[in-house]
Amino acid sequence: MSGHTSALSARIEALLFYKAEPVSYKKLADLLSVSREELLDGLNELEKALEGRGIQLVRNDEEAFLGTSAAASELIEAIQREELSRDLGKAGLETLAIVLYKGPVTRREIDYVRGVNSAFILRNLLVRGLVERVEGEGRGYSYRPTTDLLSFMGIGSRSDLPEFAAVRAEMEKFAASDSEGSEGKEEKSDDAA
Amino acid sequence: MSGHTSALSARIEALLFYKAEPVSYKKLADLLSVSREELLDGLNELEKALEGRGIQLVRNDEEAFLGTSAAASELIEAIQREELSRDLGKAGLETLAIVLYKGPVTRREIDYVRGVNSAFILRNLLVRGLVERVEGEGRGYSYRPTTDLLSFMGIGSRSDLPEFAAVRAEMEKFAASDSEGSEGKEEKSDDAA
Amino acid sequence: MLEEQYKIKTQVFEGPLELLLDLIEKRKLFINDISLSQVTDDFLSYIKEKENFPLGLSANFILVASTLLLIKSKSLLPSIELTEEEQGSIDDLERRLKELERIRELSLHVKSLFGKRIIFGRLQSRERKPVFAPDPAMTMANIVIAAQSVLNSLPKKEMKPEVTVKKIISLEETIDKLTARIAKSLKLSFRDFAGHGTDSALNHEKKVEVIVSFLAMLELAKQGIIAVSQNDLFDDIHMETESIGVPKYF
Repeated sequence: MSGHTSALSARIEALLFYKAEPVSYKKLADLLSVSREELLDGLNELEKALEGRGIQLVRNDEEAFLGTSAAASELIEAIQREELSRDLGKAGLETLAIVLYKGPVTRREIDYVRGVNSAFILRNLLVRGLVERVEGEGRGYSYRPTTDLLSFMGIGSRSDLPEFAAVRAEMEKFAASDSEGSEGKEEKSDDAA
Repeated sequence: MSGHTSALSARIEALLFYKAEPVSYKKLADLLSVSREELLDGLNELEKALEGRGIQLVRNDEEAFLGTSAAASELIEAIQREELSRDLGKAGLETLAIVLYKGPVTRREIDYVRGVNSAFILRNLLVRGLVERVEGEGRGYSYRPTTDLLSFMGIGSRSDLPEFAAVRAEMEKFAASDSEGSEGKEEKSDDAA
Repeated sequence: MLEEQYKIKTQVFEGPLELLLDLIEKRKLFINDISLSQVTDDFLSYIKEKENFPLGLSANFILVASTLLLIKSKSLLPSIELTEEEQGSIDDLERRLKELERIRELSLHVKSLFGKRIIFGRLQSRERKPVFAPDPAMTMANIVIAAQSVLNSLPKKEMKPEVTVKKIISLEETIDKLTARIAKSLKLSFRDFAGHGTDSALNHEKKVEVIVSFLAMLELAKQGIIAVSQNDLFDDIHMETESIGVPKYF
């Protein structure tokens, strides 16, 4: 079952799922190399296939979008509350500390300094408005603390952080030892919008 | 059809869709107010419901994740901007094979099989998010494959690995015939991870 | 702590098992004592060429080398009785090689799947605006603790193997020493040469010396410089010159 032989509705589903935002019919038809008519048929088919499922197709005259089903709305609200109130935990605090002391810092650098992958922790910190993404120098994004975070912690300037220079220097020294290419999944990664 | 009357599999689907990251079975069961057994049934049901669709379920021993179907990989790869590193090297491949087929497995066991200290290669795989550490039974950590690793290999679970069942059977036979333990004769692996 | 040196090994070295398996596979042999004795020489010459192993690894090589020499000497001198422990280490080596061989086969499956048909997660939705949601645990004190914990778990320079390595005399050196002493005395007890008595339990460095000496001895034996004979089952191995300079093969 290659990408080309699977049903059009399944391919539309994969695309909309991945993009996680409304996509115009024109763009969909281009990406899937089908005509507008074929696309609309495919969308109808997908709509039917999704009946009774946890996700649904939302569309207007020009765009399509995949969202959670109306039936699940209570559940989703509960998840949102949980996400925002959950304890950051040791991993969350460590990641936050790296962003505070070393930011702006790339995900790759955070991963390397922590010795584990930080993709999902960073996602949570972003959703909670604790860190924000800025365009980095090269490809990819860097992360830095939000002003909300700084004022919550009563930090006027980052040099207010205890031993700021020393800790930052040590993190930088280590991050610099990352030999190019020895690591995997790069920045500009799955959380690139 | 309210959130409470819709099928459990649909509610799991909505939740995983919304979270867009691996969610532990424990958290899923909590959020959905079901037992672990009910949850596992629901996951199996969801897996079946998704057959032939554009999205698919990926699971390891403790987490579930929703991603685009492997059949749609070409389509998505063409539009994604992430730099994917496919380079693993021989040591990386062997270590992943051990973790995939034998995991959860301690670093000692990995060192023993490979006959060489695996601290460096393991750290690299951790940073890439391909393996993760879990608290082992005794002291020390065990390593297991992440859902990211399974996703990267285009499989929904370890049991989809070629020869998986045969290898597990071999291992059990081997363990039974070797009850006095090869552990004792191990190489020294005292270097810090 | 700030002065700590960080050093991560950036190169991945093959271990002794990997090397052995390479050698066996290169000759398309099955793993058993016959194939192991056939590749022993290759293994030893590899060790001799590679002087600069990363610290700690050489000990592993020497240990495997000593097991190989047991196998090899048994094949040279079938009369040698192996102790239970020696036989155990031979069996153990064979078993580990077979397991590694299996893992290598399996790693080909990993290779053939990895990155070929990727299952992608959703991109992070732009539809969702961040909501500032602090955690009360975000205090200055906790952030400092977290930063310290990050710094403390950075991999440190590995220190200890240096001690091990100092104790491992290079193969050449031992061969030289051995040759010189053989020239002086015709009959020489291997046990004397290794420099330990009959009584005491061997400590690690002695053990390594014994292994290295044994290794050198067999190297010489192989070259036909000396003949190896064992008078008695539990006695020393005696070495004597046959006729120096004239190669003699077993």
